[in-house]
This record gives sequence, C-alpha cells and structure tokens, in this order.
Amino acid sequence: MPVSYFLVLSALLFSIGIYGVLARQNAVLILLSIELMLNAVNINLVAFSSMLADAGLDGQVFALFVIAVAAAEVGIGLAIVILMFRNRQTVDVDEMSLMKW
Amino acid sequence: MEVYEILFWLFAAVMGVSAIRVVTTSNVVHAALYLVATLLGAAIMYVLLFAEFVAWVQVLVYVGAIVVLMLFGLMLTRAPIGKGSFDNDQRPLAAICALAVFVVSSVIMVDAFEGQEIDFTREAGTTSEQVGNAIFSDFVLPFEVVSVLLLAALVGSVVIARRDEEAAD
Amino acid sequence: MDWFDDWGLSLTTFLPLVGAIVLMFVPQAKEAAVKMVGSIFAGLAHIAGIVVAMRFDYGESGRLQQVVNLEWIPTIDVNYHVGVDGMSLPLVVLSVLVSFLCMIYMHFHIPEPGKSKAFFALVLLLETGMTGTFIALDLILFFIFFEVVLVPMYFMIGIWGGPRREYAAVKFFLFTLFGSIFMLLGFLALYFQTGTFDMVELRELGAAGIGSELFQSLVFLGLFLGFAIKVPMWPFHTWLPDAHTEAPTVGSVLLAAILLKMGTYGFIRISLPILPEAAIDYAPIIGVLAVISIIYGSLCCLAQTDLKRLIAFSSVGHMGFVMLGIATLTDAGINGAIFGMVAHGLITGMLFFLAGSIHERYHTREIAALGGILKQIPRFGATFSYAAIASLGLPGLAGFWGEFLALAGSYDPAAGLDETLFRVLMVGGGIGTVLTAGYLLWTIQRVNLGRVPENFADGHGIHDVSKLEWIAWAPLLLLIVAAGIYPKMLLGVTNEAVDVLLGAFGA
Amino acid sequence: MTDFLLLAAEEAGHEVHKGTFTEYMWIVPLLPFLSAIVIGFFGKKMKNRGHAVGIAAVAIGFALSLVGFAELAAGNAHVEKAWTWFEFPGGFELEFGMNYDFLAGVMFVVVTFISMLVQIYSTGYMHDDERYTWFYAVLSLFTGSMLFLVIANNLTQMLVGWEGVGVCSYFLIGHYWEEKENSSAAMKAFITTRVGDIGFMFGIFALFVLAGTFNVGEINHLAEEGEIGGTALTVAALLLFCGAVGKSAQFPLHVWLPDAMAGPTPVSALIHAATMVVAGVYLVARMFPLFEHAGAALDVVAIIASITMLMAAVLALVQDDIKRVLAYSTISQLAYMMAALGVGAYTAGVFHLFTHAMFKALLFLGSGSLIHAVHSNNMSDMGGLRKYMPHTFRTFIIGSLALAGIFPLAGFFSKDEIIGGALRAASEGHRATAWIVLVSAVVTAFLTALYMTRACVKTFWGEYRGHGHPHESAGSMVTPLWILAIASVTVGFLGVPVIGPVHDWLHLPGHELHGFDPFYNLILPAGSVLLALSAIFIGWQVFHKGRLKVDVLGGPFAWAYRFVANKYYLDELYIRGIVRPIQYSWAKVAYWINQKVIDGIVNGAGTATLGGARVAYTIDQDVVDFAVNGAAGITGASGGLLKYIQTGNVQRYAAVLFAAVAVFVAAIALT
Amino acid sequence: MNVAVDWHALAPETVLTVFACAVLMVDLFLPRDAKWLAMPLSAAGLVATLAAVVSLIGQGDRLTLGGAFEVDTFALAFKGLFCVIGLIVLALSYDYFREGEYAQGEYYFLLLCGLLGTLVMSSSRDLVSIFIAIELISIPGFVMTGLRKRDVKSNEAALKFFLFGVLSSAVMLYGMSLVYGATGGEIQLDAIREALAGRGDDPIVVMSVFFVVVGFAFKISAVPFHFWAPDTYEGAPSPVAAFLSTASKIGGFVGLLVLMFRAFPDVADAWRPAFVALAVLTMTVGNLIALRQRHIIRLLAYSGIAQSGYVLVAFALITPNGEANQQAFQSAMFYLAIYGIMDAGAFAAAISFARRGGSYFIDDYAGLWQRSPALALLLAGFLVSLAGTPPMAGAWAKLFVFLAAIDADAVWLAVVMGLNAVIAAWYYLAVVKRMFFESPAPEETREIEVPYLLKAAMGVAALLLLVAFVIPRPIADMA
Repeated sequence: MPVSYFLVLSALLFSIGIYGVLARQNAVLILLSIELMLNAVNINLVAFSSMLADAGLDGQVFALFVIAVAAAEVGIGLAIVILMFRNRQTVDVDEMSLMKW
Repeated sequence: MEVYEILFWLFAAVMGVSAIRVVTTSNVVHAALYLVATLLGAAIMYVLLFAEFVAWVQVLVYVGAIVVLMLFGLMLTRAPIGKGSFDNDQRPLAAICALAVFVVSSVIMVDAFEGQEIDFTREAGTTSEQVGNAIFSDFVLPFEVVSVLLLAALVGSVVIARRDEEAAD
Repeated sequence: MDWFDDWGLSLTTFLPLVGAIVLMFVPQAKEAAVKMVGSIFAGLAHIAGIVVAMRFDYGESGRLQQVVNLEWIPTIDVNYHVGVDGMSLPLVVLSVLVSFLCMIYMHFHIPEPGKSKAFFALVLLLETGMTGTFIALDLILFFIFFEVVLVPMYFMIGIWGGPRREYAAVKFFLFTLFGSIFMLLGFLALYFQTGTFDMVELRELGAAGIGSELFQSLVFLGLFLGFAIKVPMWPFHTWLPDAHTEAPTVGSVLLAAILLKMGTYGFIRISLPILPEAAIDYAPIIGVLAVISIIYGSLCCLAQTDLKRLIAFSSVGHMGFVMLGIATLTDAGINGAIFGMVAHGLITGMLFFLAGSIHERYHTREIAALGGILKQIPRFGATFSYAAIASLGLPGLAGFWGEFLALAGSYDPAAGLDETLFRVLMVGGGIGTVLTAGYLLWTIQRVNLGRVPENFADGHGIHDVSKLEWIAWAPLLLLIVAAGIYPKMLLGVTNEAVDVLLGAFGA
Repeated sequence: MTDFLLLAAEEAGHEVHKGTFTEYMWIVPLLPFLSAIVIGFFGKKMKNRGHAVGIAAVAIGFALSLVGFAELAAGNAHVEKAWTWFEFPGGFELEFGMNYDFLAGVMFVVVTFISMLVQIYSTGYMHDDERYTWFYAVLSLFTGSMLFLVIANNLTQMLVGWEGVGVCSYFLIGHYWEEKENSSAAMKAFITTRVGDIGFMFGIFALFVLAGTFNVGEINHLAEEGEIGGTALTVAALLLFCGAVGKSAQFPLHVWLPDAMAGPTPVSALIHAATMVVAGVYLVARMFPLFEHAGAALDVVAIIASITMLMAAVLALVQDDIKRVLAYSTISQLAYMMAALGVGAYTAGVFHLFTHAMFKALLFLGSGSLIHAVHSNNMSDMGGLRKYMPHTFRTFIIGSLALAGIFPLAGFFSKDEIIGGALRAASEGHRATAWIVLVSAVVTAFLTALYMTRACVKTFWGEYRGHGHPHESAGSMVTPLWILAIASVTVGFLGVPVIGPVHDWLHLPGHELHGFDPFYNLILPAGSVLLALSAIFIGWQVFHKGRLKVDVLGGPFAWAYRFVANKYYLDELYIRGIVRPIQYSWAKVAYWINQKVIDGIVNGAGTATLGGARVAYTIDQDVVDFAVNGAAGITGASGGLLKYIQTGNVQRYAAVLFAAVAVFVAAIALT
Repeated sequence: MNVAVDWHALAPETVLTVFACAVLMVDLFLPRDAKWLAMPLSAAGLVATLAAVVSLIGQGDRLTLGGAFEVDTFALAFKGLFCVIGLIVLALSYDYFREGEYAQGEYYFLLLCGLLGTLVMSSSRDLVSIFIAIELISIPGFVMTGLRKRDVKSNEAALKFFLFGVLSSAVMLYGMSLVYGATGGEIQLDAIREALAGRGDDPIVVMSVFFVVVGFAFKISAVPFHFWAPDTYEGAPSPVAAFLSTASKIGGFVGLLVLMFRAFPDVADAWRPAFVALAVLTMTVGNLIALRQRHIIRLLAYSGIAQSGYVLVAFALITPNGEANQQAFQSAMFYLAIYGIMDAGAFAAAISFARRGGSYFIDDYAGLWQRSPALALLLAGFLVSLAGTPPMAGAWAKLFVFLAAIDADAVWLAVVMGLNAVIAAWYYLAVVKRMFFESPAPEETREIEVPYLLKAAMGVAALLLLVAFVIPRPIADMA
C-alpha cells in the first residue's frame, strides 16, 4: 500500500491545523489546531519509519519525543491561558492598550 | 481490497471529518472531543503502521493527559459551552492558505514517494523493547534532555498557574 | 635608542590614548590636575613625534622607515603594520604639534558646558586616531583609525558645540560613516583580489595592475567616496560648514588642521599607488570637482555673514587646490598637494583659533557686527591679517607654494591626461585665487579695519593677545613664514616619497 | 634635526663672473628685510620710533648700489649666482638666486635712492602719524621685496618679490584704514594687480614647459637662439605681459593706480611713481630678448602702451586732485616706457624709467609738501602758493619742466630718445605699430606739457583759495626735494645722445648703436622742445590768462567732458559688470545652491529614510497589532469571560505568510 | 544495550543539570527572604559549567552518543559564550527579581534549563537533539516571559510568545519529518548531507528544508516572522528579554548554522534566494522600524532583529561547492559572539536606568551623562559597538560579515549592509545624543545608583568588547 496515502492524510491534518491557527480566535482552540499539526508530523514520521522498516525506528522514537514535548507545551500553554484569564478579572481594562507607543 | 486498506480509508475519513470539525465547531468542548476522535484515529494509523508502542503512548499521553488537560483548561476559564463564533473574519483567506499548503505539499510528497510501498505482509510490528533499545542506544541524550524539559515544563506551569497568595510586585 | 625606531611611532600614537585612560581616573574636581595630565601626555606625544622626525633618515625619505609589522588578526591577514615615509612624516608631526597647541589653548578656553576632563580626554583620543591614520600601512588598521576619529569628534561637536550642534554632529558622523563604508568595501575587494591588506605589498601589486579595469574603477570609486567626503570635495562638502560652525574652537582647529587631511592623504597613500590605471581614468573627474570646489567655495565665502562659517568654506576652496594637485598626478602637483595640506593645516588652524578668540572677546561671529579690531587690539588684529593674507596664498608665506605647484602641475599634467582640460582647470584655479584674495581682503576690511563699533567701544572684556595665546599660536605663525620662505623644509622631505609613488605611473 | 630643516643649500651652477663687490649685491635686499624685522619688533621701543634703522639700512644699500654700479661700469659684466630653492626629480628645479647686471644696477640705484629720500622725507611728513613705526617697517619691507624682485635670476623668485611689493603697497595704500574708501582702494589695488599676476604665473608655467627652466638668462638665451618659439612663445610672452599690465597700471588694468593715491604721499612717490609701478616695465625689459622673438608680443605691448599713454594724459588734464594728476601722468609715462620697449628702443625705455623716477618722485614729494601745507589734495584749495613756499615752488617747477621734457632737464633726453626710437622703427619699418606709437607719443608729449602747466598754474599762481596760512615745509622734507631737483637736472646728461654712457650700459647685444645723426640728434629734439614750449604757452594762456574759455559742463563738448570726467566709465564697467555681480549675485546664488540644493539632497535622504521608517512602522504595527486587538478582546472579555484573543491581524498576516511560503516552495520546487 | 558515553564531553551539560536541580531543591527549603540565595548558587553552577567547558578546550573533537553529540571548537566556543551571557543575565536578574519578589528559585531554575538547552544545541548533530534542544530553550522562555504574573503585558507577551513558539515548532517538525523521509530515514546531519548530495532541485527536499527554515525564522525572529519579538521583549521582565534576545536567539542561530552548513549546503541553490530575501528584509525593516522607537527595550528588540539580519547574510552566501562557506560560517559565529555580549550589555544598561522608578523611555535619558556619567558612557559604548564603529568590537563583527559577503562576490548585499549600518548608526546615535547633548529635566537630576552586580555585568561586557577590539585574534581563530 503506497506510503503516499499516509502522507496525504498528514498533509490534510497539517493544513487543517493551519486553517485553525489562522481562523480561530480562542487561544485554546488555536492550541488544539496546533496539536493537529503535530499529529500530522507524527503520522509522517511513523509512516516513513515503517516504510523504511530496515532503517531502524528513528521515526517512531522521534514521534515519541514529539508527543512528550507536545504534552509539555500544552501544560505551559494552559497555565498561561489560566493566568491571563485570572488577571482579566482583576486588572482594569483601560490600562491595557499596552505594548504600543 | 485488503482489510487494512479498508481500515485505513475508514479511519482516514473519520480523522479528516473530525479534524475539520475541530477547527470549525462553535463549541469549545466539542472541539476538544473531536480532537480526541482525531487522535484516536491517529493511534489506529500507528497500529496499522506496526507502531504499537507509539500508538499506546498516543492514547495514554494524548487522549489521556493532554485532552483532559485541555478540557480542564476550558472549564477553568469557563469558556461558553453554548453557541458562539470563535472564528475571526477571515475564514476564506485561511481556507485558501490551508488549501494551498495542502495541495503543494501533498502533490510534492506524492510525487516524491512514487511507488514507495509499505509492506504490510511483515509479521508482528515493533515491540516496545525494540523501541526501548533504540531510545537508550541512539537517543540517550534527547531522552535525558526531554526529562529535564518535562521537569521545567512542570515547574513552569506550576509557577505560572499557582495563585501566589502574597501580593507581590 | 634603536628601540625607538621600532616603537617611536606607536609611542607617538598611543601616548595620548594612555593619557585619556589616565584622565578617567583623575577626578573632575581637580581641574588643574586634569589640564596638567592632558597637556603632559600631549606634550610627551609631541616630543615623541619630534624624536621620530629626528631619527628619520632624510637621505632616503622615499623609503618607509621605523616600520613595525606584527600579526594582528592572522585569520584575515590583518597586521599591525606602521611606518613613515616622506609623505606621512610631515602630517604626523603636524598632528602631534597641533594637538599639543590645542591642549595649551584649552588651558584657558574650555567652552560651555565645561567638563574639562571629558574634553581633554576626547582631544587625546582624537589625537591617537589622527596620528594613527597617518602611520598605518595596513588597510584595516587605516580604516580603524580613520573611524576612531569619528566618535570623539562627534561628542566634541555635540556637547561643546554651538546652537545647532546636534544636527551638525549627527550629520558629520553619518556623512563620514556613509563614505567610509564604501571605502571599507573597496578595501575588502582589494583583499580578495590580492589576498593582502598590506599597503606596501598592494603598492607593488598595484604597479603591475590589480584586477580588471572594471574592478579597478569600482574599487577606486568606493575609496573615492570615502576620501572625497572626508576632504571634503564638492558636492560632498556640506557636512563641513555645519560641523565647523558648530564645533568648539579646538574642534574646528583639529578638524581643519588634520581631519580633512586624512581624506587627501588617503588618496596619495592608497588610491593612487594601488590603483594607478583607475587613478588616471578618474583624474579628470577629480580635477573638475576640485576646481568646482575652489571657485564654489570662494563664492560661498563671499556670501557668508558668519566669520567661522566663512573660514569653513575657505577650507573647501583650499582643499580644492590640494585635490587639483593630486589630480595632475605630477611631481609638482602632488608635492604641492602635500605642501598644501600642511600649509592649510597651519593657516586655517590658526584662523579658527582666531575666530574662536574673536567670538570669546566679542561674543559674536557676525562679520557685520565686528570691525576695527586692528584699532582696538592691534596685536590680535595684526595676527588676524597675517593669517588671512597667508591664507590667500601670498608668496613668502606657506599658502603660496601649494597653490603654485598645484597650478604648475595642472599646466603640464601627467602623460595620459588631457592637457587642454587641465589647462582650463588651471585657469579656473587662477580665477579661484583671485576670488580667494577678494573674500579674504574683504573680510579683513570688514572685521579688522574701519572704526570700532559703539557697542564694543568701551572695550569691556576685550583684551589683546594673552601670553598663553601667544604660546599656543607662535609655533603656527612661525611655521607659516618658515614654510613660505624655505619650502624645501617640506618638499625636501616629500618629493622622494612622491617620486616613489609616481613610479606606479611609470613616471 | 638639522636634516629636518635641510638648511644646507647646494650650488645650482650657472656661469658666474667674479666681481669684487657685485658678488655681494644680495646684501642690498637683505638689509631692508632685516631692518623691517628690527623695526617691526623693536621699533616702538626706539626713541626715534624706528625710522633711523630704516634710513640707515637703505642708505647703506644705496652706497653699495653705487659701488656695485661703478664696478659694472668699470667693465665687470653681470654676476649671476644661485642656490637650489627646491627641486623635484622631474627636472623641476627652482632656484634662489641673484642676477646683477646693468639693468638690475640701474634699478638698485633708483630704488635705494628714492627709498632713502622718501624715508627721510617721511620723518617730517608722517611725524604725527599713530602708525609711524609700522609705516617704516612696511617701507623697509617694500624696499626689500622690490630689490628682491629686481635681483631675481628666475621668474618664480621674481613672482615672489612681485607679490611681496604688491602686499606692501596694499598695506601702505590702506594706511589710513579707518576710512573705508582707503581700505577699499587698497583692496582694489591688490586684487586688480592680482588679476595680472595670475597671468604672470601662467606665463611662468608656459615658459617652464617650453624652456624647462625658470632662469631668466637661459630663457632669453633660448629665445634668441630660436630654440623656443612659435605661438606658444608668443602666448607665454603675452601672459607675462599681463603681469606687467597689472603692475604698471596699463590699460585696461590701470584703474587701481589713481585710487592708490589714498595712501600717504611719500608712499605714492616711492611705490606708485618711482619703483613698484615700474616693475612691469622692468619685467618686459628683463625679458626683452624673449619679447623680441615672441612674434606679435611687442606689437601688443606697443599698442596697449599707446592707448594707455593717451588715455591717461587726457585724464590728467581734467583732474582737480593734484595727486591724481600726477597719478595719471605716471600711468602715461609708464606707457611711454612700455611703448619704447614696444618699438624696440630698449635703452630709451629703461633710461626713461630712470629719469622719470627722479622727477616724478620729486613731483610727488612736492605735492606732498603742498598738501601738508594746505591740508587738501585739491588744487581748487590751493593757488598762489609760490609766495608761501618758495622751495617747494622751485623744485616743483623743475620737476614739471623735466616731465614736460624741456632741455636740458632729465625728461628731455629720455623722452627724446623714445620719440627718436619710435620714428626710427617706423621709418625703417621694423614694426608697423611704430607709427601708432610715434603719433601717440608726440601727442602725449604735448598733453603732458599742457596738464603740467595747468597743475602749476592752479597751484602756484593766482590767489590762495584754501584755509589757514600755508607755510613752507620742514627741512627734512625740503632737503629731499632739492636733492631730487638736482638729480632731475643732472641725470639726463648720462643719456646725452651718442656720447652718454647709458648707451653702453644699457646696450643690448645684437642692437646696433646709432652714431651721430643731425636729424635725430638736433632737429627732432628741437622740435619736441618747441612742441612742449608751445603746449606750455597755450596752457599759460588758457589756464592763467583765462583766454579761450570753454564751458566744459554745458556746450558742445559736454558729453566728451563727462566721458572723460568719468574715466571713460571703465570703473563703472568693472564694478557694475564684474565685482558686484560676483560679490553679491553669484555668491548668493552659489550659497543658495549649497543650502537648498546640495544640502537639500543630503537632508532629503535623511527625511526619506525617516519617511520609509514611518511607513514600515505603521505597516508593522497595523499588521502585528497584537496588544491593541488584545485589548479589544479583553474589552469583550470584561463582559466576564476570556472569549477571544483577537489575533485577527496577526493571523491575516500569518495567513499571507503561509500562502507565500507555499507559493515560494511551489515556485522553486516545481520548476 | 549500554553505549560508551564520554562523560567528559558531557561534563558541562551534566554539571549544569545538576546545579539546576540543586537550585530547584534548595529553593524549596529556603525561607522567602532568603530565596535570593538561588542566584549565587546558579552563578556557581554556570562558573562550574564554564570551567568544564574550558577543560574541554584543546582536547580535539569528541563525538559521543552515537554521533548525536559533538564537542568541537564550534560547540565549545558557543558553550563558553552562553555561559558568559548566562552569567551576565544572572547579574541583571538578581536585583530585579529580588526586589520584584517574583518566584526567584523557579526563575533561576528555568533560566538554567534554558541555558542547558543552548549548550545542548551547540553540540547537537541530529534532528531529534536539535528539536529537543530548541524546545528546551523555548519552553522555559515562555514561562519566564509570563513571570510578572500581575502584569497583563507580561501575560499577553507570554501567550503570544507561546503560541508562535509552538506554531513554529510544528512547522519546523513537519519539515524535519519530511527530511527524515526524503533522506531515507537519516537524522544525523552528516548522513543527511550525504543522502541529499546532488538532490538540490528535488522538490521534496526543497520543501522540507523550507519548512525547517520557516520554523527557525520564527525562532530567530527574522522579518517577516519577527512580529512576536518586540511585544514579547517589552512585556517580559527585562532580564528575560535580555535572555531571549541574546542566549535564546543565538541558540536558534546555532541550530540554523549546523543545519544549513552541515546538513543542507548541497541544497543551497534552492534556498539561497530565501535567505537573501530574509537577510535584506530583516536588516532593512528592523533598522527602519527601530528608527521610530522611543522605548529602549523595543529599540533594542528591533535593533536585535536588524542585527540578526547581518548574521543571515552569512547564510545567504552558502554554496554547494562552498569555498566561501568557511568564511561565511566564521563570520556568522564571530558576529553572534560579539552580538551576544554587546546586546546583553545594552540591556544591562537599560535595566539599570529603569530601576527604581526610572523609565524605559528614551526621552528620559536626556542628560544622563550629567546624572551618572559612568552609566551613560557604558551605554554609549554598547550602542557604538552595536553601530559597528571602533573602538568597540562591533566593528570587527560587521567587518567579518562584509568580508564574507565580498568573498562570495555578493557585493550588493554588502552595500545593502553598509547602508543599513548607516541607518543603524543614526538611531543608536540618537540615544547617545539624548544622553550627552541634552540637559536633564530639572526635576530629574539625581544620580542613578546602580547595583554592584549590574555595574559588574556592564563593566565586564564593555571590557570584553574593548579587549575583543584590540585583540580580536582569539575569537577570530576560534571562529
């Protein structure tokens, strides 16, 4: 079975992820979209690694690392989102057209 | 048409649809759930590709941890469960762009891996032991580093997320 | 004393730097100490310079002497390669001398807002840069010194300058930087063509011809931009009047006396010997621009109402003569050019001193407001007339020989140059000398002669030349007449070096 | 260190005849220079305020010049010696040398003699001047430079002295610089002559390129040998002549000399009558062989001279300021000398230079004495002064007669020689221009007598029209007058036709000496004397007896009078046509260009960059407007919930980026 | 199972890890008013690491962990640099965090983790390690940016930085996965190069490289992928900004360097245009926008962007056959080294000025010279160095890139650089002008007292720059 099937699938996921990143407004949703992209990456890696079964398992391992890192990132990301949310309640809106001069 | 092909097409379809829903649904929780679907689909794909270990990790870490975390996050920030658009005003542009990326990359990849077959006739896929060997032979350094990284991430998210009771700064 | 033949030059160059560093540790409160330290180091540098001159072998002034050549950045073949020959020696001596005189002058003229410490430190830093430029025999080293000068001068203008000092300072810096970037590109291009930054080697290679004609002319163009802006040549001169007008007296003096020479020196030390063919191609352009500078500068002088600005524009004219001399590519022309550099250094430096002192006494530089200085403070007035007349190129004073030789050269330019064109240029230069006489005499008449304006009649705070001023000026005044009566003093030193230079042209 | 000041100068090697004294003639210029320095630095402290030094120096100089001249006369040919001033490998050698021959000898005598007398005279005339010492310093400096110019063995050195005397004259003309017009006159003098000097300098270059040397003797020699010639030589000669025109106030550069009368009268006597102004003549005389072989050069000289002499003589006729009368007379007399050279009458020209120096100095000093007495330059304020100041009167008359060329005074011989020379040249047809010279010379002779008569009449006869009581000047002033008067009477005899020694002294090799010729030596002189006398008679009738009154202001000749009274509008032309435009219009234009155009471009570049910066910044900020939209989102969120992070713009931007990347990849990868 | 590990080669990383964990542990037991002790501890850690690095110098190249980890001059040079920068950043942080009472212990821990990432990056020679390293550099960055938790700016900055960081990682990873496939399963750089040899125009290769480059372009904030940087730097705690614009950015560059020069040179013809565009855009836009900044941190941010533009020039010079590559590589290294020091110095000065109710606005720098000459002089020094004028080492940095450009016959690039240098000088001088040529506002005449650590940091940085100017040889040789 051609490896291209998987590649196209990953390409699909990747571009859907891009779409989400570009079209979504909610930070969490953007994060979800990025997760889609990361999965596309993983599918690629795994597909390749089994396509080149004799060339070792680098692809799969790589994929594992990606998953791990993704987990870490999600953790951080949500923490930041929560923090931000918390400040929204407390901090006055007028002070916030910031970081521009 | 072999069985694994059927499986592939089936779950590919599922993944595609749910992925699209992830980025289009107007309900945050649904979005998260669709993501779960996609990720599970991905796990199936890994199985098809003889990467059981990766598949398990995918299920555990992603579906188990990440998505749950996400849902927590959504709850915590009390995102509206109900309707409401989360999209900005440029879906078309985004769509075009995504389409462009998709077309270009898939065309190129298909062309590049013309005739590259995945041999499904091989017997049992990679065992977790093989993976372990691989990790501890060639990937010791990344492994160690990743552990530090995870630690850092942990500490980081704690620092960020915890309410520091005292009124600092 | 042999060690001196190796290290004398470096000593001359870096003593001021040491002085500047030492100054950092002298508390500003101790004004006197600051001044003392500053002058001492400048003085030491001056002595070192004189010793260098004394140990110079005039028998073969064409040869580079007291050469030191050390590896500096081997990876790109940059060396600490310094030395002097007949072309650079006078300029080295000039710069140490003038800097020292400035130091003396600064003892009692620290312009607003004071801060003598920083002021002295900057002058010392400047001195290092200037001297270094004249002894460097490695392109990168040259470039570094060439650039080092920018920073202190920028601060000097910016902090102690006149009302529009900020504009002037920035303009000066950016303008020069702009030029020197292209100069640097030229240097690097040379490096990759020849694999060396060493001027001496490059000169040898240059005689044989480096690279294609196109390459040469492009590189020459780059260098030209760098040097012409520094000179400055029309139409790259507009930074000069502003810088001069705004700069403090000492700044103007150093600017006129030495900084401008770095450009012309670059031409004779680098552009000409290394890229002779291109030089021949460019000579007519340079000549034309030079003559434009002469006439144009004189005309602008006639239009000035501010004394200092007038002198600034006169520099444009005088440097025009220098460039004309260089453009002729002849013995006479280039010797004349070097002579002109030194002469202009002495004379215009002197004039800026005087302009500064006038401003200090009368609190204005408006020519219209001044008058009868010769009546009120005769010695000062006499000195002013003397300097002005020297500046208009009176024979027997330094100003003459530079112009004479430059024009002589352009009557009979080097082989391969269009004779007719250069004779036309000569005529233009001649007209220029008449105009020069015109505006200078007119200035004398308006500033020096006539009756004393009422508002100054009481003579309050208007004193004649003070003792320290005499000390600071006497050397210049004497050298002006000495160089005029006995030009061989300079030409004897330069002409062999120039001959070596012209060797590149098969002359 | 000695090396550094390379003071050792080596011999440059020209043929050198040994003379006992003439060897050391270079001392003569040196003395005044030294005295100038001494006076300049210590004069104020001396009790005599410095004049003693100056007079002493120049007196010694005079003595030496006489001795030297005697030695020349005794048959020692000219002495030339030189040191290298500096040289370039390219055969470019500049010498610092002396060249003492009869011509130089004559000049030496004239310069030192007049200078001496003038300085003595000035002790009286300048007595109360506040810049007395300075005055003497500059006088000495001038004398030095003049002698330096004369003794120069090469053109460049001559140029140096040339400019030196120029600047001295600038100082002295502007001596009373409190008055603007005086300093302006000084500037006018300097700049006008400078115009000529540039020509001189170019001439030097041209000759150097032709002859490969600056040395006068060699150049002349090469010219005679015909080594150098052709148009180039003519051009070179003419360029040199430009210098002469400037210095000797020939048309069209004569305008400065009358104004130069703004200086103290002794200065006018020394510089603007006897010495500096003849430098031009001296130059032509010095380079005479060159001029002879330089094609049409001499003709140009002759024509210019003719124009000048007439023009100036006419102007002298209408002046009221006595010094201006003399000034114009000087111009026309200088033209006389030039004309002489122009027709090849070298001897006559130089001889006239010599005699003229005497009586013109006399006249100036005399007029100075008058002015000193009546405190005015204008003859309209004088009159009847012969009663009050007998000495001045007598000497002045002698001078005038000499100038008018009455036998046996100095002027007679020299002028007669010139007319004779012109006639010879014309009749023998050497030169076509000789006729012009002849005619104008004769007319000028007549006019000269006429305007001198006018001057004398208006000054010494009639009633005193001035204020106060004029009185004879002090001895220090009168003595020089008498000495000069005697000189004016006697020196002429040196030039008695045929037998006068001048003919041997100033004889150029290759020119035949004319033997006795009744026409040239009896009839012609008689004629010219008659001419002069008739002019005097007419003048007496018109100006004293008041016969033949012509209403100059109205009447048919009014236009002519106005034309002349305005100096042919030449000054107007120069001022309005050249000076003012440059000084104001062109200068303004150039400066405007500088500020608006060139600097405009420079600043424009800066502004453009800033503009670019503004644009880039705006785009950047609008596109990457995170915070502002974030704030907007927060505004939404203030409703309670963190709904949006409005990254809209960023996303649009990112979208474009991704699309761009995709296209880029496609472009590169699929081609 | 067990692979031979060259522990000495790993020493620096090991030491640093140990100290990082130590900091974390100690922090738990420290009372609140003694939390600052974490700083000296981390400093000690960095010094120890530096020592370890030094101990490796001159030992020749070492390759361990199956070629994943290489210790050569390049790696050592950068490790040293990162340690120095790290120390400077620590010095900057001390007072800032102590007074702010932010989570000090964690902060120092995260900082060390980030630095560890840079160290690993210097030695990583395969895709996975590079990926992990860059993540290890970024993730602590996200957190540290958000450390001023009460400050909305800080939060926004963190979120923005985070989102773009993750996105860029995703893009980069996608590229890497394709490289993996296209090369037939290679992840070692040298192997990749072999696999790619002669496939310069293979679409898949080109595309994969592109995704990688885009990913990195985000990390090093190259125009047009720069937009997150200024706001992030501004919102982040200033010391963190310093870290981001020096260590973190240079880390990204190191990754890009090894990838481009060791893995992808044969594909150069395909992506050179991209790098040319990136370089020109980055320096020009960066400089132009910097011209308009009135907030010192934003100015430094944009100037930093422009500076990376000069480095990118080096990448635009790579050629497959590559006789000029060496030159380019060296110039990039040299530039990064100098840049790290001078930028850190500039940040130090800005922080010192902003302390204690100071301000970040350049207008308020007016007459700083009269208030505290030393500070003004130092800042001026750093700016002059950034402007690339003698007598500071910045001049050499520029010079080397010029050299490389000319060497590769990319004259026009050099010219563009030159013009940019002039523009850059303009805004650097504008600050200098404020400090020296203007007199302070009447009420603002008090001297600014600067803590010793900051003084030390600036002093060291300035000294390094001066020395590097006088004797650039060591760096030049190392490069």
